[in-house]
Amino acid sequence: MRRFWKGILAGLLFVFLVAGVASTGFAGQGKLYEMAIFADPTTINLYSSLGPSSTVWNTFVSNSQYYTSLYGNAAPTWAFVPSAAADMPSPLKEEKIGDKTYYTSIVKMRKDIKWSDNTPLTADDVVFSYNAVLEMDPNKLGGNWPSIVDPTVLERVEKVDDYTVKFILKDKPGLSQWQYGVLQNYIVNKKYWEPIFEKAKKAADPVKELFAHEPEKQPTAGPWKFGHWEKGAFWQNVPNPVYSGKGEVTTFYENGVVTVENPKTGFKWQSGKPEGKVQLKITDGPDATGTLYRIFQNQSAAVLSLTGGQVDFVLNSLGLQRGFQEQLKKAPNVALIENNVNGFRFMAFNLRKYPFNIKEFRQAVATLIDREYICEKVLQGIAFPQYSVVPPGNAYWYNKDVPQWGKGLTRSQKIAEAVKLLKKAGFKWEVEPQVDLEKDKVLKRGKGLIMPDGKKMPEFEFMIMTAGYDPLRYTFGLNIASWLKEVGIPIEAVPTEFNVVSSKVFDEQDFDAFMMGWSLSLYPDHMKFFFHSEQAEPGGFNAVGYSNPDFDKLADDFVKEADMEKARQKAFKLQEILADELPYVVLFDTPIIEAYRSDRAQYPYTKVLSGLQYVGALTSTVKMLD
Amino acid sequence: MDPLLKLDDFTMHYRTKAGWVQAVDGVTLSLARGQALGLVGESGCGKTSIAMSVMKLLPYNSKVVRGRILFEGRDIYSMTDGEVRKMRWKGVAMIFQAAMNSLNPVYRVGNQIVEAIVTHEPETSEEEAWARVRSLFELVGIPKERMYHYPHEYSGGMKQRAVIAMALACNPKMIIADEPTTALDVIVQDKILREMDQIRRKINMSMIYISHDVSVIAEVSDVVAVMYAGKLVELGQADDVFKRPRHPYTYALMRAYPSILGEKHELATIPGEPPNLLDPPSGCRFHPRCDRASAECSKADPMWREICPGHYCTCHNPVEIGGTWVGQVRSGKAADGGDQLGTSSNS
Amino acid sequence: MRRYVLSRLGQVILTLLIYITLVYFLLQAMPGDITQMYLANPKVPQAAREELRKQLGLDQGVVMQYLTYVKNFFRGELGVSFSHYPRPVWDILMERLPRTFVLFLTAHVLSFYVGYVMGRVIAWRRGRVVDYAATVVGITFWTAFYPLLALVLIWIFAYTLRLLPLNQFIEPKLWQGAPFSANTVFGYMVYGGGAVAIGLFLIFYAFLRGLKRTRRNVALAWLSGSVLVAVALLAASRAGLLVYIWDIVNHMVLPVCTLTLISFAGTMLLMRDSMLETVQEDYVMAAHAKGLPDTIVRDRYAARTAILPTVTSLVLSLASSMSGGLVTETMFSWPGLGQVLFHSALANDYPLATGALAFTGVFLLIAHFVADILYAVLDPRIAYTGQPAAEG
Amino acid sequence: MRGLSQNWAVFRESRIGMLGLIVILLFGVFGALWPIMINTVWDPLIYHPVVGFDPMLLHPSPPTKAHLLGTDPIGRDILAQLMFSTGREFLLGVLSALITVVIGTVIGTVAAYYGGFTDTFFMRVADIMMLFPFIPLLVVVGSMVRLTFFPFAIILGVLGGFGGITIILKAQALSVKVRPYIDAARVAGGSSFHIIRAHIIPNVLPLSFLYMMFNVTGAILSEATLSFFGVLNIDMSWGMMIHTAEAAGYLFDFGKYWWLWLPSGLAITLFCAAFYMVGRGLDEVVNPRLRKR
Repeated sequence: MRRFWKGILAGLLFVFLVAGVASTGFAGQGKLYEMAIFADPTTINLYSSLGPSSTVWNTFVSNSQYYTSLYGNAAPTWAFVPSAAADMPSPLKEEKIGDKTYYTSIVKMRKDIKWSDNTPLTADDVVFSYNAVLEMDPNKLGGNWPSIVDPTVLERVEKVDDYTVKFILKDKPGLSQWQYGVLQNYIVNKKYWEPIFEKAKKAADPVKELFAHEPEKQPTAGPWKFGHWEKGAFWQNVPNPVYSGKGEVTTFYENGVVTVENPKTGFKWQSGKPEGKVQLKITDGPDATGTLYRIFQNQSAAVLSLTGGQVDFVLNSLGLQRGFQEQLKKAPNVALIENNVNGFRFMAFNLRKYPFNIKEFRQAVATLIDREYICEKVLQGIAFPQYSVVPPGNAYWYNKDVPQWGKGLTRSQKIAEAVKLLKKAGFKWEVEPQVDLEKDKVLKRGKGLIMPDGKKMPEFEFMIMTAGYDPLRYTFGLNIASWLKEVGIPIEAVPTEFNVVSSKVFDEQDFDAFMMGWSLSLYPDHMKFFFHSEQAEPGGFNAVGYSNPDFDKLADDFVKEADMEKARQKAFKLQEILADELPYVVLFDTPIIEAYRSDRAQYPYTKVLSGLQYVGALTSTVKMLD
Repeated sequence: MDPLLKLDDFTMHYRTKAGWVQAVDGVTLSLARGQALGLVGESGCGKTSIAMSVMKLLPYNSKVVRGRILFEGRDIYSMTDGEVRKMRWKGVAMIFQAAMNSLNPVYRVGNQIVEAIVTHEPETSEEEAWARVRSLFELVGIPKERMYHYPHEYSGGMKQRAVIAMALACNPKMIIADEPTTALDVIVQDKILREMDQIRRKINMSMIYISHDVSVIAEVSDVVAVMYAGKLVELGQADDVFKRPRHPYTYALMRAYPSILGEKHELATIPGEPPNLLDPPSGCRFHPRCDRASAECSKADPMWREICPGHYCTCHNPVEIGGTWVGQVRSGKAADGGDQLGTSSNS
Repeated sequence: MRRYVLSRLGQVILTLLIYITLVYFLLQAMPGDITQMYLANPKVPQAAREELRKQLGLDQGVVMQYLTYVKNFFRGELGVSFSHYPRPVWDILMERLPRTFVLFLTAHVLSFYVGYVMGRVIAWRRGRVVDYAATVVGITFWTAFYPLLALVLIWIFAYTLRLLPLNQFIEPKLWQGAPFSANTVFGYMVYGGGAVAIGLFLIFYAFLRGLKRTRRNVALAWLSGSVLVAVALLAASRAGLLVYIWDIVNHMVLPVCTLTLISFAGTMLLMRDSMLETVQEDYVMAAHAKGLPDTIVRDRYAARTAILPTVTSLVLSLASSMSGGLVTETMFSWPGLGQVLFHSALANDYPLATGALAFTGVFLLIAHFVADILYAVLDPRIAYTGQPAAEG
Repeated sequence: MRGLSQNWAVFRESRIGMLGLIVILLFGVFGALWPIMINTVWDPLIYHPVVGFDPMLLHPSPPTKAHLLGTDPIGRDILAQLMFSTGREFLLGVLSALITVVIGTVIGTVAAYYGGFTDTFFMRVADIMMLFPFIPLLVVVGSMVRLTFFPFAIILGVLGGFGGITIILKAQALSVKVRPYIDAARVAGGSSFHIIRAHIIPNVLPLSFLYMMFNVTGAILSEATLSFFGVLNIDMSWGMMIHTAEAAGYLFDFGKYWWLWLPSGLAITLFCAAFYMVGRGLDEVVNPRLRKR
């Protein structure tokens, strides 16, 4: 017995010894910028990280940190600006090469950009970056490649001189394919990658061979290059010693004009004539002496590390939960940021089925759902109601004038309105719902809804998230079902696993109604993908089976439109149609909440769509305080 | 000269859910050096409890209610744990009931004996201890290479011998042998008993034999004590008790066993069951089963009295038949113990 | 003996085959496949999806895929992970194995030791306060809700008291310039630790084999033991490993203690029950009668034979340590095999999930086998009769 | 076999077992309060454990008079959830343990009685079942299909039933099988079914019952762990309560939002410990070697 206690004592002693010696604080010191991520990145290789095993973590730690592209979107306004290019591309021109007609465009490049091995970034690198992927076949590379180096548009890229390239296009591209697609492809170092492509091409499975390469030593042109990756523990990037963007100033003016000026190399560019006040001025760095991504397996630990000062920012595409927000409010030296996101949660019916294909039915449903009540009361402001398929956060494309069904109505008014809509379409009841509008009370619940064809409407399934997957959406789903039941719509909410929902909806198209969410890209071409009738077959994205020839035509025009302003008008019109026809009943979305160490990091801006995580937490423009 | 072991009105009870079990009640006896005492009685009469009391190995639910046990004049129930440990094996060793199970199955037999020796005689080196084991094995008649074997490799008789060797390891002043041979067949049993007796005499050691088998006791004891239901009912020289049992229980017990060499007699059984010690019968505890019981027997506890010199008995109506020879009694007198059968009658 | 081993080996392989088949088809029967990941991105054309299916071999029939899998499995190839394409599954498992192994081995051995010692004590003091207290406390931890307990302990020791590191298995700042990978260090820990353990065992066995532990022998044993440890530490420090080993040990303390806390009661209660039987054995009584000190009777007589059933449970728990503990790994950010299993399942990465399960199965099977043999070694009463032991 | 009252007497001697039994009874009373409360005192709109919501407060609200244990992040009453879940936990635990034990007993006795191929077959099956890492496997299956309440209980029960318990119960059945009265019954012409049912099973049952207690503990803990990882499709349980708090980020500062995790965490531990303790108590009844001499 005594020996046992001795053992315990020795154990405790050991614990304290270990604790005393080793935890002499590795807490935030120096100018190392530390972030928490929640999963191991899968690769260092750009090709595989944009390929099928693409994860958001790869994007955080490597892609945007290492590579530059000809053009980019300047956060926080997302203005289209040149990055390795010296100016905007020349307007598309029809040109006959051989016996085929192509569209061509000339891009002049900056001459002051250098690789981290101190060699200049030239037209050869650009040409290689495009043509190597085309040769590999973007479809075989998979993942994002077919949408970046789009083989349906791009024929090839040619070198004109050392700093000029010529794009040869098969077809006239729309905004999404040109400005938001081809022109934003990452540029890789030809000298490094060419032999690797050559070797891959000779292998039995070229794609596998290419993906398997780990380019730890590749030169980069971005602010960072690869440092060290201890799988499961951390990823470290070190500064590119010859980063040409260092000291470059990007200025945003009130009239939307963006100017870029590099005092060191003398490079200058402006999108127009600057007018009005300077809204934001960002000086590129990097200021940090390195970036370190600590890999955690659970969120609580990451947040504890944030308050404990071991990390400066928590990188998570979903942001922080509300609980953390409330608890972090009072934490010293921790600042919170809240931003809109680019996405929405929605409810949808199978429009191939009767009576879901009746427009008024869907309008009645949309009217009955009280988004404001849920968002403000139940979810207490952690969600905001949404009515259009383009979220308000994407301000340039958002149409604020779309119909908003049932907004501002009381419970009884909503019911009365829904009854009116249903009656208009020819619905009847065995027991018609009755309300007292004065007292805002339901006098009689509806029962036995009879469809316009005279048959009693059968009960149908409404697939919602499981409580384990997301308690919020689960609760919302249950609430929707109970509101619809009040007017006698025989809906049954069935909590269903995400895999099952997606395979029933997208592969089998065998469903009645479901609830889901999308997160979107800046350019709202999702309207075409989700609702164009060509996407309606199994496996396509128009799983609800919406079919409207007028809409199809407009959507086609929209994605082909190369002019920003005209595209915007078309997008507005599309939103209007969708808000009236309601193939999706858009419900709500949640803002993204983030937190950072205010005593360590200072950001040029914190207001940006989808939060600082969307800009990789600004590794090159953050100022590190000691 | 002081007796080696003395029980003085020793009374010990077990606590159970149902109440107190009066396992040993007012036992008074003493044992001289070199003397062999046979303790006989039916199963559950308290024989083993006495043995355990002497070893101070009683379970946690036991309680010494009255009386003392003196070993070499010292009360073992007021000794410290250390003193008790020293007394064990060096003073009193024990051969357990079902001796075969008293060897640890996962240690070599030799080790277990060496362990006992070095524990009690720290000045002995291990080599010396092993040498002693070798001679002990010779003494009890086991081939000495068997020292290095595990118990499960031994036969029953061999285990028994090993246990005896183990008991002898520290030259104890006395050994308690609790049913030492019950598990063996009759021939081996006899052989081992004789050998033990020889060894005992050779080194002039005291011994308590405990058995329900009268013939075993008869073979090796100088003095015989008969127990019934936790009480001592008869005590005397082996000759005396076996030839002239005075207590009806002793008498019945003798008749229940065949004598091997003696005259033929009809085997008799004792009617009834041993009493429940939770609530023993009033008066004489044997009276419900006694064919000589009188009215008095159920009322008054009979006194412990000396019926003839050196022969004690508790009975209101002792048996008066003389010369009944039931068992085989070892011829010859005890070495130096016969008259020193110290008893008192203060029960 | 040889026939026994061979027939047993045949059984092992057959069992393994059935197990793999079960695992394979169980996972196949789950809804969804990896190409569904593309659902989240409408810009991925159908053609790219088909290409991927072809690349991953999903376009073949299930039976064909299964046969290929089994064939490769017995060749030691577990295929290529979908979600880490094109990393081989084996590669990923090997990356995770050392971490998992070191953490869980330590935790299981410690928890076994604590359980064994406590069980010994409470069986010996049956019915006393310490028995009830240890049983109630042990059961409470045994049935405690592990994730929550882990969070609470992290919160107390790592966050509030700042005694131990918060999460993760190494400190990135220390390791950012490390000349070796963590797995190298884990490897040294396994081999070096194993070698030192064997060395210590041999030393103590050589000096303290007998029953009489003379002062001189004890001193010599401790001295040479310390020298061995010192040499090992010196070697590690010369190789520049020590600081890294120390860092890992430092990060191990909290998860190991937590694991021990929740699992020691299992061994403890098993040991107690087992020992309550042996303390009633005659040889324990005999040992008392021999006048042996209490602790020797307890440890060498009562506990020594009672340990047998617990050893089986130790071996099996060691084997299950290969599969890691999802909860531990998640709560302490210790990415091991349990995490691999979980994430591969979430990502519909069947080759990886199947591989991880199969891998665990192999270890468990081997452990069953080892447990049988160990049992025979520990208990001299059991000898191989050339017949499989009776079932049960 | 001893009678029930004798067994009870032995069980009562076990303080650990009695402690467990008392705790279980308290939980029983607590769970039984749920239907009473929701039908009388509590307004289902506010106190419903799944869709209830109290519009009068900010959530999560610390304990108030109206909500004795506070509310969760989406405004549901913690006490109501706790009470509602108690019944469900009983159902889950007992149902899955019952399935395990019934399967284990039947297979164990049949394998012991018939021996030969039947025996070998089921023992190999048990071996294979024991190869599966239990919790990880359930997590894998759960993350792919999100099990609902009853399928989950049944899967737990079946997985357990074919596993180790079969081997233990078979060993017990074997020891019964060799007793003389079985031969006697066979000689007397009893059918196999009769012998198994009337002679073997009753002797195996106490051990089965004992393992049932341990299995209840196992089932509840599995459910809680899987719920914690969010891979179950169960609307409310103690594990789900903790998951809700965790998913919303409230398991961070332990002191501040204690009502979100302490009641449910404590309930899981106490409930499981209680069943385990009853199992320990029963062990002393079933296993005479453990009884005090």
